[in-house]
Amino acid sequence: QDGETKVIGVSIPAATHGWAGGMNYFAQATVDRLEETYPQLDFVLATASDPAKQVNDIEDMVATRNIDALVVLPFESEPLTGPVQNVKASGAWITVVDRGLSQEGIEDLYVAGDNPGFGRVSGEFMASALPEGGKIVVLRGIPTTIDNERVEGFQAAIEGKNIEVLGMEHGDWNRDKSFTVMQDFLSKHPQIDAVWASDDDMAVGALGAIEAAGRDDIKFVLGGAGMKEMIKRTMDGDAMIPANVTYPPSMISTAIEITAVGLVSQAPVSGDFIIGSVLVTPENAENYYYPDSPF
Amino acid sequence: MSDAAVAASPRRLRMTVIGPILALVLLVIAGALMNPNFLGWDNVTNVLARSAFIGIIAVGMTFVITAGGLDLSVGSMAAFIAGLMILVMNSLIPSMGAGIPVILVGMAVALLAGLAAGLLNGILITRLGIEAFIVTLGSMGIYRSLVTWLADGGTLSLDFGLRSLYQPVYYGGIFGITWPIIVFAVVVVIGEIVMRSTAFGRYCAAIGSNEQVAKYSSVRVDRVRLMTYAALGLLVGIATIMYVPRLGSASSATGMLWELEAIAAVIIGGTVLKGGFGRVWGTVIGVLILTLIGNLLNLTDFVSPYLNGAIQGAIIVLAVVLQREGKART
Amino acid sequence: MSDAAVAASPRRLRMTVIGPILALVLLVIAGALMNPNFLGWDNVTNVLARSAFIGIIAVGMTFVITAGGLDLSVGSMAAFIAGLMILVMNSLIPSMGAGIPVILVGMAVALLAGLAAGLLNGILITRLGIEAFIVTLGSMGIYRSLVTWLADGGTLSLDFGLRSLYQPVYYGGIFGITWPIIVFAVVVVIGEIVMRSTAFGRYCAAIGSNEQVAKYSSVRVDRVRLMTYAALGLLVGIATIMYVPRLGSASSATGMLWELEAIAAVIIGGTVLKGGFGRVWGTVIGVLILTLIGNLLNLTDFVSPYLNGAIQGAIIVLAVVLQREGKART
Amino acid sequence: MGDAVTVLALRNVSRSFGPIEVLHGVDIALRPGQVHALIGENGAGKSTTMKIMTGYQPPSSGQVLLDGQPVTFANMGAAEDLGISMIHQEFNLAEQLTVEQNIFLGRELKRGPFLDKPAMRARTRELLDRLECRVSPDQVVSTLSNSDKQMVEIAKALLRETRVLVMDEPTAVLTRAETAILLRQVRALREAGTAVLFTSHKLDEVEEIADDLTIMRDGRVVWTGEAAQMDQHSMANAMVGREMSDLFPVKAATPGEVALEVRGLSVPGFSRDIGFTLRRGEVLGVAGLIGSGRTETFEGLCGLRPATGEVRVFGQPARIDHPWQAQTLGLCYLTEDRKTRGLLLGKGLRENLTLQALSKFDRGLLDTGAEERALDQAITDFDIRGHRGAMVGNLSGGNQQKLLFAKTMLADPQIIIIDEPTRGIDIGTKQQMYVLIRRLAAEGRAIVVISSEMQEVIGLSDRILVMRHGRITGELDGDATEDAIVRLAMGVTPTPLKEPA
Ligand SMILES: Nc1ncnc2c1ncn2[C@@H]1O[C@H](COP(=O)(O)OP(=O)(O)OP(=O)(O)O)[C@@H](O)[C@H]1O
Ligand SMILES: Nc1ncnc2c1ncn2[C@@H]1O[C@H](COP(=O)(O)OP(=O)(O)OP(=O)(O)O)[C@@H](O)[C@H]1O
Ligand SMILES: [Mg+2]
Ligand SMILES: [Mg+2]
Repeated sequence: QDGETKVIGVSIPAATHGWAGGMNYFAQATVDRLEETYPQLDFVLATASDPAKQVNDIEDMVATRNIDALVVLPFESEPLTGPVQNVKASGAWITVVDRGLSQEGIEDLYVAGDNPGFGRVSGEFMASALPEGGKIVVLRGIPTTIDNERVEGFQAAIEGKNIEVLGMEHGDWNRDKSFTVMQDFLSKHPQIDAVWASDDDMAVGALGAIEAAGRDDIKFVLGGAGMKEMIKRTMDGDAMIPANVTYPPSMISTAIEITAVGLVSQAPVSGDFIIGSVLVTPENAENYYYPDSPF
Repeated sequence: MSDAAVAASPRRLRMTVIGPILALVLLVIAGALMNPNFLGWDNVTNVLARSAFIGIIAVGMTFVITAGGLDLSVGSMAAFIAGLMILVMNSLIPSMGAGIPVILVGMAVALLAGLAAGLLNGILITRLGIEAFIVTLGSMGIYRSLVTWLADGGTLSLDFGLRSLYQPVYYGGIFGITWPIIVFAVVVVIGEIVMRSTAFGRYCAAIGSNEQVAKYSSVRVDRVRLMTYAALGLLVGIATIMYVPRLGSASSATGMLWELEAIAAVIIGGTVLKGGFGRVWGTVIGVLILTLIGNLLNLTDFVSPYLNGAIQGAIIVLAVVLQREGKART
Repeated sequence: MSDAAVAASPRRLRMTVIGPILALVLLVIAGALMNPNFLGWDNVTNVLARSAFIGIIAVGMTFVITAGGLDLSVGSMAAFIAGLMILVMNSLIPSMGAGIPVILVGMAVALLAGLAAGLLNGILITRLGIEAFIVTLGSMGIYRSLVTWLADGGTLSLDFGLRSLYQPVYYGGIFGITWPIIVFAVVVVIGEIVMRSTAFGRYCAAIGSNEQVAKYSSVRVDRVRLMTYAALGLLVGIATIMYVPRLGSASSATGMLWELEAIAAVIIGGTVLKGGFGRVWGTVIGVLILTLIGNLLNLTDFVSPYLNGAIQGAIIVLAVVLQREGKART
Repeated sequence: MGDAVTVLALRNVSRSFGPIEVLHGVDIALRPGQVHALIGENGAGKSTTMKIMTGYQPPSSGQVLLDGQPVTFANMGAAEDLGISMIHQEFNLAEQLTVEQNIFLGRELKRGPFLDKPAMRARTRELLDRLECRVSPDQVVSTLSNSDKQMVEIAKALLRETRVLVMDEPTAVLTRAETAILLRQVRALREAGTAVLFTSHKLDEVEEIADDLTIMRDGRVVWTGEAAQMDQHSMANAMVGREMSDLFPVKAATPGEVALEVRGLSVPGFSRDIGFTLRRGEVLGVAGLIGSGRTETFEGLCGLRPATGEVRVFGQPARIDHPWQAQTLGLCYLTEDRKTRGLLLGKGLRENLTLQALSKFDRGLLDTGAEERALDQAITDFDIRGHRGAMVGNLSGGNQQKLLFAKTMLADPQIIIIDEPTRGIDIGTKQQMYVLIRRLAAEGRAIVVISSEMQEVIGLSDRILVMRHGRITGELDGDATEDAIVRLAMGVTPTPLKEPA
């Protein structure tokens, strides 16, 4: 290049729960690392606590930092579509992570997990782990499209498998809330065979409640997203945590890295990278265990 | 009375007036030094336009607080109104087509819903005599839930065709000044005039400083108070009209914590939380300070984004320290 | 004054006293009818134990509000203290081993940090004379950021060995009553005695009622006010000591919105938001009402979980309507 | 008055608020075992002088001498610790606290770390009994009548058992009987060697109790000496700086049409079955003891509290649930409680003056010019003295009262109910007020004057209603004797101010 500095804007949701925390960590770490590697690149990293703030951040990046590329993990798809489209119109490179925009063809690069797949894999595991069928309770995340997609995927997968969902409540991807909700599920239902916590933070909360209640009817808790402590327990053969379903927060690293490479080298990097959700079992857990990650 | 005596001294008066302005000026200077684009047209209009939502609401909040009230429900009220507006507009498209009339109906719905929500808060507070804090905490939960329920846990999106028709309301404008800025300016000017120069503004301050005295002076206390909440509701409706074209959607995350920001802006601007004294122009400065802090933090990357909140918190306190400087000495 | 005047009439006095209790009783009856497990030992201890965190904090908040103050920072203060405590304990394991001493140090850290944070709020409020709302809004942002930063955006987890050693502090107890419940009860009893039967409690009410009068009566207003914030900080520390062993972790989501819950509990309990009158036992009822609503909603599934918040909001308002019933007539 | 026996004194004290000096080189000396009266017009600087003597305000220049030694009080509690306490002109009670809590505020009795409530309650009971005040120690202060609040204030000061007791218009809100009780306490204190400084606009009391007398005018001491050298008339002349004529104007009522007709008015908890008729051009006096429910009755009439009954205004049946409805009908009530119900203490004169009649200045926007002119007018008409830009809370008590009067009159009511019209007003202004009230009647307005000052009721009214226990016990005509009123008000013979020796 002609020695000109290029600026990459990275806009992500703030670390309000474990997965997002991990994602924040990976974003920050990747930015730090790439700034070392590519002196001609400059990064702006902004975290947003709600969609409107995220739109503000993106506007600021364009107006004051003249970004050449934007890596965005939309808080929500709908509200970010227009603003990102405007960035695109300014000529910048767009990388969208995890949550697709509500309009096709804006992004140059799409790196994402697979939410319906996440639910499906979870549901399939649930069905196979309870071959006779059984009673389960479900902890849901913060009411969002992501959560809806996961739950729909899950429900589709357990359809006709004789699995009775006793109750679903929002645990908001939060340990404390899930602890409370699980305690109340335990009071309400004398017999629960398994819990789909749908997220490892919520699984931690649910496990705490189960342990405290001393109930032994619950055979296992299925979390998700691959928190290192939980992967470790699966790896160690903990019967309560027989499996996990990946939804790696490190996908943001992948996205930033590819974007950087594309910007520096003009290599053709556009396209879709869908990172499928994989079932983690004691057999393959080692491959998904990153002891240094905060998540 | 000694407090009051201090308040009247010219020195102190000066600081409470100059304080917030000074804080704002310092922030602007800091911004300009950090980034040459900061004072660029784009950034300035961006900042002003995005101040508009909270700003319009905060003007209404100034009246509510001046009259000794409080409203915690504005953020979720905005989310609910946005959701309702989108639902109504989407459902009208089959019958009315995706045209301006639908948008006008949507706007009317927003205004009516805002007014109704404000009146409801106000009626509960004045008729039942329940603390405003509790009533609006309750309605905050109710509206937040309703929008989640309307959106089925997800996001309500405005029909795409309609959106491009509606977008100019946020992005368009006249003479390069976008509508949100214009509307905000109009609301502020009207608000300032009402607060300063009308009976209504006077009554708000009287009720906030001593409800009993206002009552004995034949002020229709309940009606004035009700009107502050109704006006705030209406302004939330107006803010929502500007907000929907920007993001084209509403979800349970819409308007999160706006109430806190609006109240903070009002108080940074010098209005007294316990009522009795309010100034609209101060609120505007408060809103701008709050928005600018966020903007500034995006201009540079001195600090870990994790610490943004800390810097924001520190600046808020400092901005208020500036105006209270007189008091520290006594 | 009209409020207070009404308050004294016997009928109204009865309702303000009976109101919150009645609301609580109604909730309990509703719960018992809807689910037989509701009054089971397990559920009762669960509910009481989970009330403990907010409850302990709300007792302190009662004093702060009675003295005419407010503290928005308690939730993030708790998160910060929890984070700090975990960090300190983890870092001491190499040198001190994973034993009781480390836990004791951790507890000391929590108490000291709480006290320091409370004092800091208090000093800013009393010395600089800034509205409590602004100071604690600022410190709320600061602590929330600090814990995110300490946790590197993620979760701080207590060393596993230590956790099992520490867990009895939440899950253990004597005579089947767990420690959080015991500590909560002790805090409430002490709080009630201090509020009712010590000069400090009286000074709080006097300051909240009329600061000038308190000053004229040689009450050391600033010191009393400072002490309310310090005491609240200390209680946040105590609440955190109970909180950490529960799940052994802290993150930026810890203690989210606790401030709102604590303030709501205080006001549902009958303490006056503008200060001058407070009662600790009322606060306890307020906390129990808030916790029970959540518990009930989880135990039944009449409605879409999306609407939980709406029901919660409605019940909060109703609970307060019950105690204000007298006023609606006038 | 030799210096040797002086306990507390001011020497050449001046005091300024901002650029305005309100005290100019004041000298005053209190002797132990003597009652010293300080009198002067509204705004003369009496309260300011007293606050400086008791450490609530520092002097701008000059000295405060305690036992002949200059002292400076570090804070507001400091003087009290040295045995000097003060009853403020404006109520200084925490409204939400109980009587006992207020009396002991700042000096609670303790047993170990805890409050000794039984002891405090007993002591409170004892003090209140001494003052013949029947409120319960556990009553919340906000529910008390003005006079009971004053008794609580006095009890609070008595508790302190001080060497110097300073009382700023303690009798302004008291009736004759209560005043007698208070004066008895003052005599007891005098016997015990306490130095007492007090102010009052009721010159008969001053003549009655004072040993020493100081008269102030416009921030200066204009006369000081033995009280015995002055009679009421010469005091009044010295205060106002001119020859005082008759206090009350001639009654020249020519009653016109019926303005107000009340039948069977009841205010739950306070009064029952009140009925009377009021004509244009008439001044109707309402007398009664404290607690007879006069205030509440008329507040009920004006929609300020729940009431039932039949009311006709100018012949039309009226339903009045809110004060603004009363005002629309031309009916206004002027409160006896200027501090918590009458004025916004934190606001300026103009905002206060026009609050009740704001619609007059409302031309879409408020016409501040017209408001300023109205203020000019009110300042002249009512002789309001004080800095024009001041906050109302900083006006002297009497000037606040005048402003309150001006404020109500601005609404141009046809029927005016004035509750304790001259509370805290100096004798010169009082005379002006009486003239004004008479003039309003002559203009054809109908006026009700509720007053605890018998002479005022008698001197001003064309007819007098007497209330007792929430009922009207009789109606007298304008030249009734005090004795007749008191007989109706309490069913016994009047309490003489003078202690039977
Ligand atoms: N805090 C203050 N700030 C400004 N001016 C004040 C303040 N306090 C008193 N003044 C002014 O000082 C003057 C004297 O007031 P002061 O209260 O001493 O009068 P007073 O003799 O007690 O009158 P009254 O009989 O009406 O009670 C008045 O003009 C008053 O407005
Ligand atoms: N609920 C109550 N219980 C006991 N006493 C009460 C109650 N309400 C009012 N009182 C007493 O009734 C009396 C009513 O006083 P009110 O003000 O009506 O008398 P008033 O005739 O207007 O005399 P003044 O105006 O001189 O005080 C007061 O003494 C008050 O203490
Ligand atoms: Mg005075
Ligand atoms: Mg009265």
